[in-house]
Amino acid sequence: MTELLGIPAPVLFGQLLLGLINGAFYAILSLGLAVIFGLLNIINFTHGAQYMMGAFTAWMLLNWAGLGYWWALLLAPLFVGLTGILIERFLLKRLAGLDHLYGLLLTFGLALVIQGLYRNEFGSTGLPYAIPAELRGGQNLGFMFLPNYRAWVVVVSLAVCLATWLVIEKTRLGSYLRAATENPTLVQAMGIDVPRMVTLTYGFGVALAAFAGVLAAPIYQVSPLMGADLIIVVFAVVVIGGMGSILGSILTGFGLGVIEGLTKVFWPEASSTVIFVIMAIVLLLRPAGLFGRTG
Amino acid sequence: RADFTGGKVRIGVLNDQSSLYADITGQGSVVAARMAVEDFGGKVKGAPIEVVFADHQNKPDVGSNIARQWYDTEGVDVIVDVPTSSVALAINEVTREKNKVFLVSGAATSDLTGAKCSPNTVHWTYDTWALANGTGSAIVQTGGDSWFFLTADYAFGHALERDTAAVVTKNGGKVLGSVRHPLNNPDFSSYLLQAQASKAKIIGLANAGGDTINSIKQAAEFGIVAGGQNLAGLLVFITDVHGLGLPIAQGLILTESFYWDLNENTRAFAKRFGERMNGRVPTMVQAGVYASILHYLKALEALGSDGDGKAVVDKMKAIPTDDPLFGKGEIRKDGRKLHPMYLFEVKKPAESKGPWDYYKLKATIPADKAFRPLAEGGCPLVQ
Amino acid sequence: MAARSEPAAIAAPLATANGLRHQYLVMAGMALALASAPLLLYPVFLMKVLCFALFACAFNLLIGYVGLVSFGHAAFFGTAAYAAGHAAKVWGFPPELAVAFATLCSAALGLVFGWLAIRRQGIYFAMITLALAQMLYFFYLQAPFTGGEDGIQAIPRGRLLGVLDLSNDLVMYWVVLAVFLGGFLLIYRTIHSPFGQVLKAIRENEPRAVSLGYEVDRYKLLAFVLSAALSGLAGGTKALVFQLASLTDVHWTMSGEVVLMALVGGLGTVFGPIVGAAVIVSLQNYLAGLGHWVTIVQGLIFVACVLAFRRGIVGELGRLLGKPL
Amino acid sequence: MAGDGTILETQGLTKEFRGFVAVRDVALRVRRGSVHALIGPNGAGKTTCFNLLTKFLQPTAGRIFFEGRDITGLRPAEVAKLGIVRSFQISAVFGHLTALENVRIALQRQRGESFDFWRSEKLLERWNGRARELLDAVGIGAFADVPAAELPYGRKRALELATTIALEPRLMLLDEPTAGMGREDVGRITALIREVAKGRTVLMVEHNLSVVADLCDTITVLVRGEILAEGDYARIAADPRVREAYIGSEEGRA
Amino acid sequence: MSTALLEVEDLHAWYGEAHVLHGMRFSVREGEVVTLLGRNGAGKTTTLKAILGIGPRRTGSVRFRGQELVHLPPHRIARLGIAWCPEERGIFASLNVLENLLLPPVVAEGGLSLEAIFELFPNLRERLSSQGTKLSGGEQQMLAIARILRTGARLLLLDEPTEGLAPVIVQQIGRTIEKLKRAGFTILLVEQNFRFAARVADRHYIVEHGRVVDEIASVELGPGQERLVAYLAV
Ligand SMILES: Nc1ncnc2c1ncn2[C@@H]1O[C@H](COP(=O)(O)OP(=O)(O)OP(=O)(O)O)[C@@H](O)[C@H]1O
Ligand SMILES: Nc1ncnc2c1ncn2[C@@H]1O[C@H](COP(=O)(O)OP(=O)(O)OP(=O)(O)O)[C@@H](O)[C@H]1O
Ligand SMILES: [Mg+2]
Ligand SMILES: [Mg+2]
Repeated sequence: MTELLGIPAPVLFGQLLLGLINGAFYAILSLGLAVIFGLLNIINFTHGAQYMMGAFTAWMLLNWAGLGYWWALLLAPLFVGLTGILIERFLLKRLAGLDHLYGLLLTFGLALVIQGLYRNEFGSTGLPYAIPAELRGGQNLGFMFLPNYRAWVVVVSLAVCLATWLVIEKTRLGSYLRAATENPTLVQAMGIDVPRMVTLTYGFGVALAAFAGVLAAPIYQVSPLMGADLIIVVFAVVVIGGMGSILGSILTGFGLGVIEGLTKVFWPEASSTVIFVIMAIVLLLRPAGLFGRTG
Repeated sequence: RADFTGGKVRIGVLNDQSSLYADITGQGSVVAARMAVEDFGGKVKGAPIEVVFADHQNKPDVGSNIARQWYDTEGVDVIVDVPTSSVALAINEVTREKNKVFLVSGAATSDLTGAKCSPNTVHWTYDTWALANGTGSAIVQTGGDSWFFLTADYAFGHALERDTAAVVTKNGGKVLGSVRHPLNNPDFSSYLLQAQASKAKIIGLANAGGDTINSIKQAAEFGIVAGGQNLAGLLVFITDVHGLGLPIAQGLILTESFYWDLNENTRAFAKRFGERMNGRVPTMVQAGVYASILHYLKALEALGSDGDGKAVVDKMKAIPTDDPLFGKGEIRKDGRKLHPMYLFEVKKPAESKGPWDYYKLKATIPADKAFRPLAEGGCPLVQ
Repeated sequence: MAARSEPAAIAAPLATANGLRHQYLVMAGMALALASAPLLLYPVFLMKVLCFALFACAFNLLIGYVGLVSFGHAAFFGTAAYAAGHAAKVWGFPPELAVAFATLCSAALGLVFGWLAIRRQGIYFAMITLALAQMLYFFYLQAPFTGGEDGIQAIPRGRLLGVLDLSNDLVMYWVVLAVFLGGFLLIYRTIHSPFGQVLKAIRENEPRAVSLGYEVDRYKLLAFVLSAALSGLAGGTKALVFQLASLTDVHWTMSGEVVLMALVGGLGTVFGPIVGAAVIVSLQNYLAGLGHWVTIVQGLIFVACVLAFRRGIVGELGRLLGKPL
Repeated sequence: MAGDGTILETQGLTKEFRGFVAVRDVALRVRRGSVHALIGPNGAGKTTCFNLLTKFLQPTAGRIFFEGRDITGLRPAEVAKLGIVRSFQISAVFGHLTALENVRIALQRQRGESFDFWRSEKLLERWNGRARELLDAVGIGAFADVPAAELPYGRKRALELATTIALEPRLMLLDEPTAGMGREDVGRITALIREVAKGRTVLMVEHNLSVVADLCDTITVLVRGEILAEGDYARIAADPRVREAYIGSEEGRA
Repeated sequence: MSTALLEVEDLHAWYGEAHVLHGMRFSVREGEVVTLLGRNGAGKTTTLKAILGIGPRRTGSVRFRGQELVHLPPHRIARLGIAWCPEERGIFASLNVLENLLLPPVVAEGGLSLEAIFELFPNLRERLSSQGTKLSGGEQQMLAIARILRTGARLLLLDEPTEGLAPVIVQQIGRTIEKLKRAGFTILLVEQNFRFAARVADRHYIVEHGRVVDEIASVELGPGQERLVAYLAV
């Protein structure tokens, strides 16, 4: 058997694949965060809570309305996205033009409230959510056992990321979004309904978080705090990718998933820190992140 | 004439109300404490008994701060519960300094009756040694003799791994390796793959809460159990099993000191508890809160005062314990409460007859075998 | 020039020297109130407020007057807590030396972090400080002398200069009050010093300051080190007060907390951080009894704060009075 | 090496931005005591030249000599300390500081770097007299206590000039000092520059040809990053290449 | 008198507490080039912003082709065919030159083609893929003007379009304005450079302290010139 740094090669392949799967979650979450930051200039600290809401909505749809996973995949982002739109309309809108710190504080407060309410309702341990019947089981790849569900996660998140990227970068919408980030007044004076665009974008970013939440429900515990710690890591991903760069957040999401996966083999204790090490190095070498534009 | 500080007895329930351990302890512990007070009659020698509670957020500084304030300004004479070992150790110090009473139910670290033992502290429900001993020896004896550990990378996880590994080797088993993961790690697939590659028969989960749940859930996903390896949860509570659901948790072997469906008394208690807690059943920690307070109140009644914490604890140690939930027992010199531990197996979905009907009793470990022998703890009080 | 309105949004009303008389009055009032506070309030609680107030003031020096948002200030606070704890408990240092040593450690760390981060701006500065702080957190998690998640417990308070017995809460309180006032006055002086004047100029228009011949990075670095050292002073003192140094002190949530304090009180105001610290610490203390409602109530308060007092409590107050506070 | 008459000289100065050459092989020579103009169409590289001279940008190639000394490797603040002080194309004042404080910031720098955070800012009051003199000199003495941000545009430029002069620069670089100004302000600033140029050297970028004709002894025309012509105004204005590239058909603005 | 394309009546505007426009009143007819002249701070830019509904709070009446604009949000006003070239240019750093150029949506037929724009401003063609704000000051000004010529808006609000431009380019912009006028565009121009304004405009309004204080037709500029200089000098 071939070995690399003392680790058998097949095991290494397995870990790379797993890293990619985790990266898929980072990618979707950081994509949503990047879109929101890009346009609203708000670090959406509620993102983790909204991811959690996605997972819980899936659970509620199943247990209260009898609607299964596939419905949840469609409906949960919609519902949670709608709550996002309400948040933007009634709260975030009032912060326009202020420093990001204010948005951060507001969304942080909201996250506390949302997580608290869910915890009071559902308890802190969390609830089970089964893998949909169609995706149970797995493939034996020889070097590892790949659960079907995880394969599905990678495929679907790649598709969602790609679609989002195409829409934002390759259409006029992307220019509007970027321009409105810099100078909303001017863009509005050109005839674009910036307030509505902002609201919808926030809703979309939130829906992405909820979508990730539904994807996560069957593998991770559906619990009120499932997103609480994730947010800071995901935010690091966005920064490494380059704030406001859509492609950056996607590639970095997948890339860091892989790196983190490898760290789990070579120095498992450090796996939660490695992202910050990379962030420090990247920012020292490339001040605007890997794909960011220096401005 | 009784001599209680402030003319009343004030019990402080200090635990995690809002995060990881809120289901295991949290409001349920407060309810259990209130039930104990009621069952005792609401008064000790004519002095009213009150229960207050607070959230320590699993942070030692927050916890010790609340404890100080309770002791110094709010007339609290005893603090109960306190999950999270680091916080419990901090409260242990404050309580000793202020000469009050500390009844631990939630925390696991066996240091509380070992190197860090205190004349003001009673450790009631369970500890890492008891868990390791119960689960470890039972499994090795049924043939699970090669182990690989998934260990949460903090002192508590290390202790659990160390204690279990010792039990495993003592019983003739082998430890093939271990991997340490950060706390609150959402994804275990990578570690599980390493465990799988080790070909150990048993994967020991030296972690807690969400980490344990996620490892078990993902082990099922990766077909680890189907592939012939078994999981041993070293610190699994009934709420965790509830969160996992039986389809995934079935077959898991675990050790607890209390189960709601053990006997008439526990069932009656669980019924009353459930009426106040939305139909939930008490965890062993909440049961421990109830029982430890009952015993504390008995000691107060016998003593007639609560000012001197060390005297109260000495009294508690002097009177044999007897309560509906843990039965007869005693408190050892090092503060260790002795009672049997039980080895349970999680039922298959088909075997479960109703909500919260999760465990099959596999073995009872008698009180004298369940806990670390007095001499091995290194408690300075014992010398 | 694509001037993102970053510092401008934080921009404090920069007082001119002659409009400051009322600030001296407020300061005197504050000192008086603090001196008599232990008659009414629990001294340990007050000490916590003071330690965090100093920490928040130190942080505010950076954000309010240099326009740099650090998201890694817990590193300085926590490092000092560990340093003081270790020095006092293991090496048996007397309290004054332990705290001085802790402050030095934080200053040195500030020099390293600052040197690495100072050339970055805005959110990138925040993130690089966060990253460095997280790395340090990992180090402290693994390092044997910190006691892992148990922390360093039972740190002796000792005797100040060999005479004053600090195990008495009241005596400790006077010492902490003195430390706080000293730190606060130093910050106040810094803001209103020739150095502070240059800082303001840099915040207003950095390229212009460069073109006038100022080595702006050195100024920022010195401000950063000062802020780190004072955060360290706060952290070291805190470790002695609570006799505990733990991972909580270096965790990113601590960095977040100090941002909250500064924001709630009012960025770039002189007294804001103190009020902010008092509010947040009181919340933590008095809401603890709400049990599982704590975080919800806390969250609601933050939301209300942002929506109702954007300038922070003191900022809004100052606006009402028409005077910078 | 330049003779005594030359205060600033560049050799082969070149700046490339990702394959785009903004300044190409420029040999500039500024005579001591002169007012020298750098003109040219938009995008010719004038501001870039300024940025190179003050080290806000690092040249891709070439060297810069100031009073015979090679300053190519210095940092911006060091260049400023040698006495090369610039103004910006977009007015640069410290908005929240008063006009007086703006000037004091410059005066304060002469004491050396002010790192003394433990001393009172009262210390700075001894510069007040000199600062007021300077404000009076540029005609905004009445606004000494007004925050700079509240000054009208023309006065901001005047303040910027006062701040620059406060440093007693040996070489002043002014980037479009009259841009965006009303007629009356243009006149005032022109007079002001003429005043302060006495005993110093001034290098300026300006699109207002009447100002250039009025003030400048030597004019260098930059086109597409290269020097196209050099000389006094009459000679430049008569050069058909300059007319085509820059001045256009408009006659005699002077 | 032919009907006015834009009619401004009794327009007041405030920045917070500061009352900046005190009842502006003027009109622009279809196909005309009209300038607002006045000293720094007179309120010219504010007038343009108030027409578009961005920035200051406003009351009064602004009618475009008879339609009242004061209650419309800015994007609706823009869609009616009004385009603005701001004095600070408003080039987007996160877009390259081409993206900046293509940003404003086309609101009507009849805008200039990209080819025509490059003919007007050859500098832009060379720098198409560079970041918008990396252009020189003058190039940015060209881009800002070019950008709105594409949209087909019939009323152009130009705020100091010649600031910082080389004389050749100023002349070129003058010719462009004449060409646009011939093509039927209507232009409201704010200028400091009154030589330029005098050449291209049909009429001038003099603005002082947020009011129109005088109107001078270009034809009478010979004698009117004295009046004008009197207004603009100190
Ligand atoms: N940082 C940069 N990156 C890329 N290109 C740049 C950069 N800075 C300037 N340029 C380009 O270099 C050329 C020269 O720009 P510069 O600002 O020096 O022109 P200028 O002569 O000052 O023009 P103006 O009179 O319009 O201010 C321009 O084409 C500009 O686009
Ligand atoms: N955002 C703002 N907030 C407060 N006051 C403002 C603001 N913008 C402009 N003003 C004030 O409104 C008045 C009119 O300004 P405006 O910009 O309309 O003048 P202008 O005639 O365009 O001058 P200029 O020729 O300098 O561009 C000025 O006194 C100015 O100080
Ligand atoms: Mg220029
Ligand atoms: Mg204007």
